[in-house]
Amino acid sequence: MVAEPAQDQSVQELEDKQEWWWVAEKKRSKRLDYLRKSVWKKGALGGNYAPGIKLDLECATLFTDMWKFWKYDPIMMRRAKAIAHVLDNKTIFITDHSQLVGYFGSLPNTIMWRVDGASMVNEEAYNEPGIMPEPENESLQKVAELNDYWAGQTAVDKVARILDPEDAVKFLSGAIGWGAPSSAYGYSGKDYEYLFAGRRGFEDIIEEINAAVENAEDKTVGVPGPEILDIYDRLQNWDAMILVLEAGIRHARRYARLARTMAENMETDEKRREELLKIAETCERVPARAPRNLQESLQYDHFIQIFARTEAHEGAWPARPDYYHGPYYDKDVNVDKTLTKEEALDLVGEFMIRAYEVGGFAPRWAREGLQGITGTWVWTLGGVNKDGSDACNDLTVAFLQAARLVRVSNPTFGFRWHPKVKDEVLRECFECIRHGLGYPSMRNDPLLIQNAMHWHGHPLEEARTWVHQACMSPCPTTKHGVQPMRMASATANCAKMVEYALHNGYDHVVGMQMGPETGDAAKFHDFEELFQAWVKQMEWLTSLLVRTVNLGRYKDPEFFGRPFLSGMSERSVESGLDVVSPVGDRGNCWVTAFTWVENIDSLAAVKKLVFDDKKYTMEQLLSALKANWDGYEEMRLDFVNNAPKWGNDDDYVDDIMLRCLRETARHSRVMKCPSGNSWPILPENVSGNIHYASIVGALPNGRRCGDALYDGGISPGPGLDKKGPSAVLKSCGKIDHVSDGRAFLLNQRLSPTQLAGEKGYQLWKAYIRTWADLGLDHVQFNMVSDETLRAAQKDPEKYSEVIVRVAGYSAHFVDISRKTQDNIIQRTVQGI
Amino acid sequence: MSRRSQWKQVANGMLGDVSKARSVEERENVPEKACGFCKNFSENAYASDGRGYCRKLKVGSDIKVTPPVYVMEGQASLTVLFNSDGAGCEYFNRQDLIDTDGNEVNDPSYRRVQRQMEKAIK
Amino acid sequence: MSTCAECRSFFLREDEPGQGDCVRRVVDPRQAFYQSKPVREDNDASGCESFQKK
Amino acid sequence: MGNACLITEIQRFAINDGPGFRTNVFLKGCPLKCAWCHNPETIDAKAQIYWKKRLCVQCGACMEACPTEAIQPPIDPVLAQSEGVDYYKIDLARCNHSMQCAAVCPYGALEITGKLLTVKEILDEVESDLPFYKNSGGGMTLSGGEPTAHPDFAEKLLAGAKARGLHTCLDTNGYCSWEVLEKLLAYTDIVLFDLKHTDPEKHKQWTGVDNALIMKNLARLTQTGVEIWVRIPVVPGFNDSIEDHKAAVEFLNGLPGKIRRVDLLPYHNWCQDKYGWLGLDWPLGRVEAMEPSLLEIPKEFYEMSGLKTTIGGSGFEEAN
Amino acid sequence: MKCTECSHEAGVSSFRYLYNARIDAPITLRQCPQCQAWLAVDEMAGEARQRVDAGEAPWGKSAGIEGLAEDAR
Repeated sequence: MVAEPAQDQSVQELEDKQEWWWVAEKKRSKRLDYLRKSVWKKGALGGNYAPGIKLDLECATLFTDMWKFWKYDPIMMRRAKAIAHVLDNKTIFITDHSQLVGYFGSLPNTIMWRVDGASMVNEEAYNEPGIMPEPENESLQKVAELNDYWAGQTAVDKVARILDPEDAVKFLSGAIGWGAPSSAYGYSGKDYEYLFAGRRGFEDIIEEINAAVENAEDKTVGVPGPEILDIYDRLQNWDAMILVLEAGIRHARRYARLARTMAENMETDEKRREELLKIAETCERVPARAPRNLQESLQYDHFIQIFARTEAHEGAWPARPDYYHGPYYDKDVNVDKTLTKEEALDLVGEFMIRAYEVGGFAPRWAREGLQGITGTWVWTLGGVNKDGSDACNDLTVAFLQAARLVRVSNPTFGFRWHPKVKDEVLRECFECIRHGLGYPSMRNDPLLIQNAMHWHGHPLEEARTWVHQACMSPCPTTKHGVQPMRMASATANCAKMVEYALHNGYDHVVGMQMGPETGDAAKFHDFEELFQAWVKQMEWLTSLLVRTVNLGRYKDPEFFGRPFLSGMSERSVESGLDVVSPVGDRGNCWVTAFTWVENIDSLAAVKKLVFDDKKYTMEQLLSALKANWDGYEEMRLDFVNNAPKWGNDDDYVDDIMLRCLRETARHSRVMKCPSGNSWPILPENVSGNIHYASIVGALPNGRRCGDALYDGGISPGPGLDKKGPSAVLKSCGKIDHVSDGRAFLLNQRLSPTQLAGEKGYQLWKAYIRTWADLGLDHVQFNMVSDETLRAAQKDPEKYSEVIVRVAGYSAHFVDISRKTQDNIIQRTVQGI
Repeated sequence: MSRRSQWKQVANGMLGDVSKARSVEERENVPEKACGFCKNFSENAYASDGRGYCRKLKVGSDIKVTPPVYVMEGQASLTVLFNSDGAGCEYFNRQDLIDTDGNEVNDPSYRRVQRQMEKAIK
Repeated sequence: MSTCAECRSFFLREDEPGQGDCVRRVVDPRQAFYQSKPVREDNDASGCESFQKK
Repeated sequence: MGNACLITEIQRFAINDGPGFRTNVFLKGCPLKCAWCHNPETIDAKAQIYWKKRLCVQCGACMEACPTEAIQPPIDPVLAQSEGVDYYKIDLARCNHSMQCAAVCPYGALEITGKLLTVKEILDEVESDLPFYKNSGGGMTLSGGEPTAHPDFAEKLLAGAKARGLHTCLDTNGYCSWEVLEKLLAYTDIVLFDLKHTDPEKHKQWTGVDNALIMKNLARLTQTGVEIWVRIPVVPGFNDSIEDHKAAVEFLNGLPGKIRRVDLLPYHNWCQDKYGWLGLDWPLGRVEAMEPSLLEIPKEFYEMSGLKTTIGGSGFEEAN
Repeated sequence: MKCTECSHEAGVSSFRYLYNARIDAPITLRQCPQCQAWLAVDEMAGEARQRVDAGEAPWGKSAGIEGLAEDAR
């Protein structure tokens, strides 16, 4: 429960004290206040779910029942029928005061369980204390039965069986990678250009499918030949798409019915009755047909998200709400004047809250790596239109304002900055940052458009439609540009590269020979030998992950199947192929590089102190690392303090960064995705730096096994960027943000006092202009003082609404583990 | 043994047995000398459902048979479950369990599968 | 035997003969809401804890 | 002479010492001894040693290394760190600045402050933030210590900065001969001129010097047309009364030429660690830092008299 | 090393390592294997300095770096 604010304080007083969470509470409408406080938080506290959160057995059971029943159907059809059964029969609800509806679980406090994804995850669901619905014994029995049924036939089981066994074991050790090689746990882009720009409802799509089916059937009853053989499969897929689209329409109409029943039989308040009838009208219209106003448009979008998540556990939420819903806002608020700005703000705020509510059961590694949230819902704002003109509109501003009122940690925003962004919009971004939300993160639009063209060959106009596919990576929302399945499992624990280079490929933490044997480091004569060993480990590690993902993607239509997402894709509607099939997908892959900068600082430290200064021998260093630096503290401090560190504008170490990136970029072009495109790296961490803290061994940058890794991307080590923010940006600016990788995350902590008032905005604006000039693609800010964070650690109840930027996402400070909290506090406060 | 068959053996230990149907009893039962209570147990960083590695024994070992088979050399560790019975293993080395509430984030040397551990320490 | 059709929470569907929605108000520790679940009118409601005769 | 100088710090991303983002270069050595000095390490013109007692574990390595037996024998670290203790690691009377102790300290508890840097070395570092200056109207601020105490070096540094196209500020206490000031003006875009007190007695008492030269220099400066930002460090008990402000306003408005703005800098004691590290007692350190909002009323007073005034001297007050 | 709470004595490495207060300071957090108290340890001297408050947050197990190594900049 949210603690009560000091009622006797004015908004001005609270603003002066920078207690933004109370300011928000005082400023937002009664409706938003109710909705915001009533929502169940699905993100885990550190590692565990909050009390009251329950596993959704209803949906899992409904799904499994129908899946069992249709066991002879082809996979797309079988899944479509199971999904339709869930949508037709699960419990639905409408929360008091709400105007938007739809949740993917059956009750507000349940977390959806993707029962057909991975039996490992299913076993974790069984083992998770506290989340079993009462009576617990019955639930456990039920879960055990479901697990028994699904064991061996989930999507990940199927992929794991056919992987090379060595790859499978090493990947599943958890030491080098993250995520699961299946779209059951993917991040799916959505073809928004087809849906929203194309103004299509589900009925329009069904019509297009029917036309395609007719056309195909002409061939299957025509001249025999090899070219018609795969049409039979496509026809099945088309049928599956229609089936699930129709179920979606029916599902929405269940809400319409419920709203009408409430309005006619239960509701006594006239105003609320009207709202309920509006909900009914909205759900009768969408998703069947294209939206006509803002509420319908937002509701349509939300239904699409819910249905996609009923089909798969989607870990991200790529969206560009201001761009696609903006025309409706403009029509309702500015032209027809059917909505006041305040009413629109209520809708926009609730739209964010409805997304915040969404959360599925996630295994512990995912909860630890994404502490406090349920997935990376990074929504994209700003940017340019297809013709390059400024795309910001009134809804951009409304979203930024609503964010400060609802203060959710999920979704967050990434703002596509470009030189034509108007000052008034930039000020709204700054206000969000100044209010300590940690978002929007600032993205350099012109640069990222160029980057998308460079790596994946997206044409200019398509590249300009980009949205954040997860935290960081841009992806177009077009027919051939949208990526239906990005798998987190191409996420590399990069610190292992230098660790293995020093230990001949052996992992002392896991106790296995993991990487290739690149030689006994004690016998290396110069830095080059070590560096070449690093290159081999880097190639091995990224290749292994990419092999796994490529296979997962290639086999996904056979092992999983996505009828709903296919129905959302122009490519699939046209071709009848499962959308995950690589055919016709231009490719938009990237290797997420967790714990990347440790490589740079470690290599630099060895180069300096062992090979250049000859202060220590390799044997000495290896002994110290083997002892986890125990008994070598003086030497350890030498490696921390007297070796150059990334982020201080020092070419000695910055050049090593560039070498590492360029070797990796070279290898990125060698590795190919199923569509034949490259695999650039993207350094960022979420909270994997904490998850991996005990999995990465001691390193020459001076860390021990157990220490939090750096907070990620290309951010310098906490407290090691001693020359201030300009030096950090200068170092980062040496990286070619177009050709060295896909995107580069940078965290900055700024001092709240410096950024107060107009001069604070001017300072920030000059900072951002310089950031852009230096050619960086990303920066995000924490702007909460140490004092506040310390106070929140001591008194979490009182500070339950303090939000911090973790890495790539924001979280409520009290929801993240103590180690992560400390890690955030230790990030250098810049700009004092 | 070919590379493939050697790793296949490890993979089976990780995937095969664990994925096979088990009853509530099999899941809940924690032997007195469960591998999960041993200092040599390292929980898999990828799955927190009780599967993990033995840091002493390598693949090919079998502690279920009498006398147990101990393989100390090799590329890959023996995979065991938290509630595998370690009674017959001469390397069993009980450790005090701390952080039993699961709130703290991953520390594979100390973290143990939650439900069974909570039951066992009560 | 009592059936769902006899319950106050039952709302018959006009478009599907024999089908209806079971609509109930729920107040959980955080929020209040109405929930709906599809049921048949001749469904056996004797084991239902929420059954309330019309 | 004049090619190198002892520098205590080159502080990049400074935002309160002239317009925009700036790089502050702190020269060592100052003729004034202001009671409130925030940079005590810049007063002495020689290199000095910091002893950071909280990092010191009393291992005794420094004692062995010292050639003049100027290191105090180790005592219990808890005692050495306790409040109010007068234990200081270095016997300053015996110290010959060999710096051997700092070289051997494994804990980083002994550190040298004051590094000999050349004009080129300094400017290379200053220039690395060029993109920041460009977007904010920033540049280099020459500060101290007192730059005019190193006239040749300051001239070379400022001239060098101008030659590289950098915007320059000269942060001075004004206590120097006019010739020196005039010489530096040629390469200075803005003079940040410290005005401590208009009363000669009080000035002498709190800074060790008379203010006549300073006030004369400021008057003369306003006739040159150079942009001047007058900076008043507001120190409790020294110049924070309404009479003090009145006198300052009167003096400033009576100057023969214009000044661009007045920056009221609230006194703070965040630097008390540095006094401790140098082994100096700092009576003023026990005075609490001043809430910037306390200066709102004096600020209004200055502004009513027509002087553009800020609290804190942000370089972004006038940005566009 | 000796635990400041229960006086348990053993080698530093047998105290469970938690993490550094700051990577550039010699103070770490370790846990006593006997009484499980959280200790601030001077790694240079191999000595436990003080017990560390684990905080009141329910998930705040690895807490207490406040004030430690604060001047190690």
